[in-house]
Amino acid sequence: MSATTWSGQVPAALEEVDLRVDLAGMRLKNPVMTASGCAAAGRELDSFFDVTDIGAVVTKSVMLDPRSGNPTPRMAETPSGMLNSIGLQGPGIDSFLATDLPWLVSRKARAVVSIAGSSLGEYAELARRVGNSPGVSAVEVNISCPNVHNRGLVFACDPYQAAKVMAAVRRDVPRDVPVFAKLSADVTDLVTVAESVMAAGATGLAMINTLLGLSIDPVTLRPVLGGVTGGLSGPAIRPVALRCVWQVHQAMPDVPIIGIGGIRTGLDALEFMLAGASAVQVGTIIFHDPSAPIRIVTELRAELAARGFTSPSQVVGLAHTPTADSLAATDLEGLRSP
Amino acid sequence: MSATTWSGQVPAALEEVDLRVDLAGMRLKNPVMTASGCAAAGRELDSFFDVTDIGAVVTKSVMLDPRSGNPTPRMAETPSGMLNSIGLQGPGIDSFLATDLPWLVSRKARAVVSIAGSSLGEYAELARRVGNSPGVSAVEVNISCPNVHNRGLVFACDPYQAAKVMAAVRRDVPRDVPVFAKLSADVTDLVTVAESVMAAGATGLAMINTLLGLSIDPVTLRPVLGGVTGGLSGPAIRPVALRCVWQVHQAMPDVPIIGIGGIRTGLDALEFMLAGASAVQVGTIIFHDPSAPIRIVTELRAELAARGFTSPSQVVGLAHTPTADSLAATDLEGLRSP
Amino acid sequence: MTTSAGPLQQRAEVLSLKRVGAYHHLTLVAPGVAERFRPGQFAALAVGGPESALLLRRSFSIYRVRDSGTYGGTVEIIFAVTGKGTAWLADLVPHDVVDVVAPLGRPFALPKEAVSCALVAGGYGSAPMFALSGRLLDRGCAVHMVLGASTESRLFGALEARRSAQSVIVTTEDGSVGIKGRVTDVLPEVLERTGSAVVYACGPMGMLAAVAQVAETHGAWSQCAVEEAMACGVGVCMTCVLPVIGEDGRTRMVRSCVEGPVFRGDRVRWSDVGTVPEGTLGAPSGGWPQ
Amino acid sequence: MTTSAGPLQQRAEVLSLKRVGAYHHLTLVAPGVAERFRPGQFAALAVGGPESALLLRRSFSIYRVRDSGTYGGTVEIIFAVTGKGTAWLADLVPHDVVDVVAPLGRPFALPKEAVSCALVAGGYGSAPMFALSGRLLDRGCAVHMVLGASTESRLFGALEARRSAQSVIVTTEDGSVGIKGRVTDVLPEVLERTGSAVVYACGPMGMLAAVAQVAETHGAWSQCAVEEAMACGVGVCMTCVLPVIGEDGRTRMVRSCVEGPVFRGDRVRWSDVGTVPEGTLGAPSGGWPQ
Ligand SMILES: Cc1cc2nc3c(=O)[nH]c(=O)nc-3n(C[C@H](O)[C@H](O)[C@H](O)COP(=O)(O)OP(=O)(O)OC[C@H]3O[C@@H](n4cnc5c(N)ncnc54)[C@H](O)[C@@H]3O)c2cc1C
Ligand SMILES: Cc1cc2nc3c(=O)[nH]c(=O)nc-3n(C[C@H](O)[C@H](O)[C@H](O)COP(=O)(O)OP(=O)(O)OC[C@H]3O[C@@H](n4cnc5c(N)ncnc54)[C@H](O)[C@@H]3O)c2cc1C
Ligand SMILES: Cc1cc2nc3c(=O)[nH]c(=O)nc-3n(C[C@H](O)[C@H](O)[C@H](O)COP(=O)(O)O)c2cc1C
Ligand SMILES: Cc1cc2nc3c(=O)[nH]c(=O)nc-3n(C[C@H](O)[C@H](O)[C@H](O)COP(=O)(O)O)c2cc1C
Ligand code: FES
Ligand code: FES
Repeated sequence: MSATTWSGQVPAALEEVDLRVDLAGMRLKNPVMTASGCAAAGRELDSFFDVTDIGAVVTKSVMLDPRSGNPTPRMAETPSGMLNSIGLQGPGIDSFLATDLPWLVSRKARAVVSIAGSSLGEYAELARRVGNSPGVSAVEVNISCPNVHNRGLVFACDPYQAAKVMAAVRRDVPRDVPVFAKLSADVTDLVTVAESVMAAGATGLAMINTLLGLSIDPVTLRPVLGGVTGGLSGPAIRPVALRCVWQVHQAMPDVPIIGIGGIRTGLDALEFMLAGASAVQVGTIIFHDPSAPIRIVTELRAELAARGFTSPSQVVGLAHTPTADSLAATDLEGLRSP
Repeated sequence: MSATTWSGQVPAALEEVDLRVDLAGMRLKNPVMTASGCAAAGRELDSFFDVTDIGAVVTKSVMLDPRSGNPTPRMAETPSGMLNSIGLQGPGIDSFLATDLPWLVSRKARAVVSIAGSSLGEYAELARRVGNSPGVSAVEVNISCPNVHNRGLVFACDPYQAAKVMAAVRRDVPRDVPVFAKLSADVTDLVTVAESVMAAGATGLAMINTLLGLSIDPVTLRPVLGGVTGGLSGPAIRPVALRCVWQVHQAMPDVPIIGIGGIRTGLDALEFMLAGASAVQVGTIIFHDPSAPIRIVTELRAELAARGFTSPSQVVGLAHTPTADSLAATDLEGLRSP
Repeated sequence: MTTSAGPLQQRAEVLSLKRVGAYHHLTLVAPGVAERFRPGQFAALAVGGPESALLLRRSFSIYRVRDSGTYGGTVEIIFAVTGKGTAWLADLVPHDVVDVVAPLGRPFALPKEAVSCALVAGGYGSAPMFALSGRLLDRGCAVHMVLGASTESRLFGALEARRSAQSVIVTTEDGSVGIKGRVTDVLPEVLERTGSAVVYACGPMGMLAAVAQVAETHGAWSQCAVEEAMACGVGVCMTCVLPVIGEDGRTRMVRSCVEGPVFRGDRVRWSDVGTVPEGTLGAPSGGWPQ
Repeated sequence: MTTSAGPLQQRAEVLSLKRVGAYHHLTLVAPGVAERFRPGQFAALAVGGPESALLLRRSFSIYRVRDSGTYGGTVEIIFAVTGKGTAWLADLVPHDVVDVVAPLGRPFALPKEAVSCALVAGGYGSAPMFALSGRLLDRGCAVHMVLGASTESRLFGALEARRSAQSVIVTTEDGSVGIKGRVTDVLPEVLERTGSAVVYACGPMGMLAAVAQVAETHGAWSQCAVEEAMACGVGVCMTCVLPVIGEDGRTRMVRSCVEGPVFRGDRVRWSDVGTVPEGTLGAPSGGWPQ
């Protein structure tokens, strides 16, 4: 058992660490993926690292029709984070399936396709189109984008609406393709939303999406973003994202979780896995460091090895076990960063 | 009208700026206060600046009985922020009224007393005791502390419970003492909570409290904080806090709002006022810079003057008016920081 | 797969940082960039140091590259201090290290024939023009420069321009040096005098719009390097878009980091920048905001 | 009201930064600190530079102060690199500026009579001991030092100790220098030999607990400087607490930044640090965590 390995405290050799993971039936080279909207469809990042060397590429949420997105400015830098209001600009599903997906498939990259709809019907239609396309490893359902110019509650904020989306999508995606619901932290009771989408047929959860935020321009004295409010991402939100993963894993220890939010280093990725994530996604930090995903793979391997772990599966949820607690921290001083 | 002043764009002289504000009937020297829990009861900060030179000192939330708080570690640094799980350590209301409050009164500082209870009865009792103490300028009701070891929903997360607290407090505080409800951003629908506490008799709103977060220790592999989860504060959360002020001011433009969350500079304070706050509180940044509150007063004066404003009241909510938008940003390049 | 033509990411040592009027001239040791570089491309620098709260890279036109020499390959930029990131850059000292990604973006398109060209720049917008004029001269083109700024200290490269061009006109808005006025005040005359077939421009959005207009009136092609706020600089985030008319006549919100920063002046819907004009691919009906 | 006895906040210039074994010795120009300083107090330094994502100050025992001289007043600290903030400090160069608040906290209490004192330190915990020994010697006390560390490079000030004390014993856990073992292995013998009435200690929590125990056994007072994680360092945040028994016999969670860092060893509930022991003022019944 992992806790034993850990308390043994014999660092493993880097080669001993086998980073492969089984995520809800998906076999991945390693648990590090790109986050939706932060890697387009993988192609641009391929000049910084080999996109087949990471766990998966999660593509920018695609909608049924082409979409122009919001007016600019679409970004504002904030302390250790940024706001964005892209407004889901994209080519629409036809162009995506004709161009973007085939490129990923031809590169033999793992493709997780993120879909976003503005009605149940759209989600169902997208699920059908994507689910039946060869080369799709999994579907991620973006029910939580706060940027879209739809002043109603977003699906993710209502357990009932969220479940209806998931049920509609699940119905139209082949059984062997996992479906992940991507949750928003901007809710009073995340666990209820999580339970409700799982009950509706989700294979697992991806969390979190951006937090709703705002920034004001000191010159115009108006909101910076063309879309007024925007989504906050980056290291600033990491503690909130970790808390969400912790809470949901605590409530539903068997549900596969993909941890997302401000991951910058392999140590950050490890923290998410300890809190209960089986895999992670790297988002905003790609803008700071376009080779971050592959760097994080390397760093995660080193962090695991230093602690005597040989597989990511050994650490998933470990922070919830009191066993780890009983270790005398003094023996481990060497592990303190840097 | 303020927008005219602004579009005139004649910078004002520093002496022309009159920082006094009327906050729900409270006359303050300036709109800058300390945030509850970040300034104790003012005494320690008095060696860094004269506490009578800021708008008000908001005291650490006091409970009925003395309270030990949570075990240590009680803090974790996070990117541009920190987590705390103090657990409302405090001396209890008797000692507070016998020692802390009289010191503030004797210094002639403006005292806003923050109260926290674990039941309606406790809130009512605290309201009675505090409301009848001479020298209390206002009462702030902390209904949103996520640290307390009470696994139920906190009051602030339920519009109905929040309103009941406010009604109980309002009943027992003299009419001429304003009562502010301090809200949490960890809710699906902040405006509903805000409306509900206002309907229950609050004079105004203070927002936001910390966001619920978590951090994991890379050595013990367990949550860092003795209280497991903690409250996230500091510049990291500023965009979320600004969004909350914006949303609530948009929905209820006449409600006095105190803006709180990651304020570091006079420009940050100005942003909150533009979004709709009539005053601001300075919290975590005090730990970085114990003289921050007075520095922010000075900086706010300069920011107002540079934009041709002579009173804080001219900017409250200004970012919501399309007027400011029509200004040609190019004429104002000189105002871009630094 | 990493291609040898793509951008490089590296931790580059500061070789020198000098003041030039109101600007700073930064030289970084960045081997490999020169070999890939074409004029009009930019570099994206991480700012704020290892514990920085500033997450996003800052983009700057590449002024000059050298492919070897005493210090290995170098890349040079010219920048103005306008905020926190550039303030941090201005405090660098030799041997400090900056993470840089370069070269990025589409360069200026070069004419196939040896035609006459007008290079028009505002402020630090002249930075990319010298490398460009070098390539144009190599191809036998005639180069005519028009450099403008609000005031003398914000003019960059006026001396260097004399070595790089057949003719140079300088304008300042306050008349502190050269002709009092804007580049577009003198551009029509330049185009007529030189018969330039192509106008290259770099500077503020308003200037680019006006230059594109003048070029069009005079039947010249224009190539404009725009400056839109960029979160990633490498094409993955969609923050840096502006409305551009495609070959098919359709307006699209196009990424200025990878499909620009250089655009054909007649393709950009200058007066609609900051909006999503009606009829744009995927726009809500009526455009956005209304 | 700003009092002349209180701490000062100032932007202090780096005068020098030197390596000393595994540690760094930082000297800052900070006029006014020396006049206020008493041994055992600490300084809180802002870290990471102007765009820092590191919000909290780092605390360090004050090693030495000078009230004037060529550079105006200075304050000196000795630190180990253990994380991001100290790594940043270790990269400072002369003329860099650091925001510092000092002096903070309660100093070591000095004996009224000229008694014999034992000063016990682990690792960089010896930093505050030299200023202390100076004051004790001034009062006619005899000073005996015991300095311990895991290994030689982590021993600070062994040479200086010889000039500052009547006797010095060094211990290292690996035996690389001095006696192989821990300070508490030799302390009983030192107390017996010197008849010390007071034991002063600074070092890791475990060492302090053990030293306080030895002192008590030998009927000596102990004064222990603790090191708890501090968010504010000035008494306003309540992060730095530990369970301490008051005059009234009641345990309270007490702030180590303003009511410490120096505590009477017999007052601190060493084995309960990190918990809220049952019976603590305001504790839930059964203590916390259970
Ligand atoms: C392709 C391109 C080429 C450029 N070339 C040059 C050059 O050669 N010399 C030069 O001085 N400047 C150039 N700029 C502008 C330069 O990127 C900004 O001045 C710089 O990013 C400001 O950063 P800051 O931290 O000082 O300002 P802040 O206001 O603190 O920046 C906050 C955020 O806004 C962005 N931002 C602010 N101003 C601009 C701007 N004008 N354009 C784009 N993003 C901005 C920043 O990148 C950052 O993400 C160029 C921009 C682009 C996109
Ligand atoms: C009163 C006092 C005196 C001290 N004297 C010295 C000294 O003379 N020399 C010295 O090398 N160190 C001393 N320390 C410890 C020093 O403060 C920490 O080593 C330092 O804060 C670590 O910062 P970091 O950024 O490198 O580590 P990080 O792990 O990145 O710090 C993260 C956070 O944890 C806090 N933290 C981490 N380790 C400690 C620790 N051991 N004690 C308290 N807070 C910690 C930091 O302050 C910061 O807020 C003292 C601490 C206190 C409270
Ligand atoms: C510019 C940008 C665009 C994004 N677009 C999407 C999107 O299309 N679909 C989605 O599910 N999430 C989107 N996100 C959210 C990210 O996938 C991720 O959940 C969030 O940014 C938090 O992770 P991070 O802090 O690592 O970026 C976007 C984020 C950013 C910054
Ligand atoms: C250490 C600490 C203790 C706090 N204690 C309280 C408290 O007792 N009552 C309360 O209403 N808010 C408390 N807060 C929240 C702050 O008042 C403030 O709402 C929050 O920190 C956001 O502002 P900031 O980012 O400026 O700190 C505390 C915050 C911190 C960091
Ligand atoms: S800056 Fe990210 S796509 Fe252009
Ligand atoms: S560190 Fe804030 S009270 Fe001690």
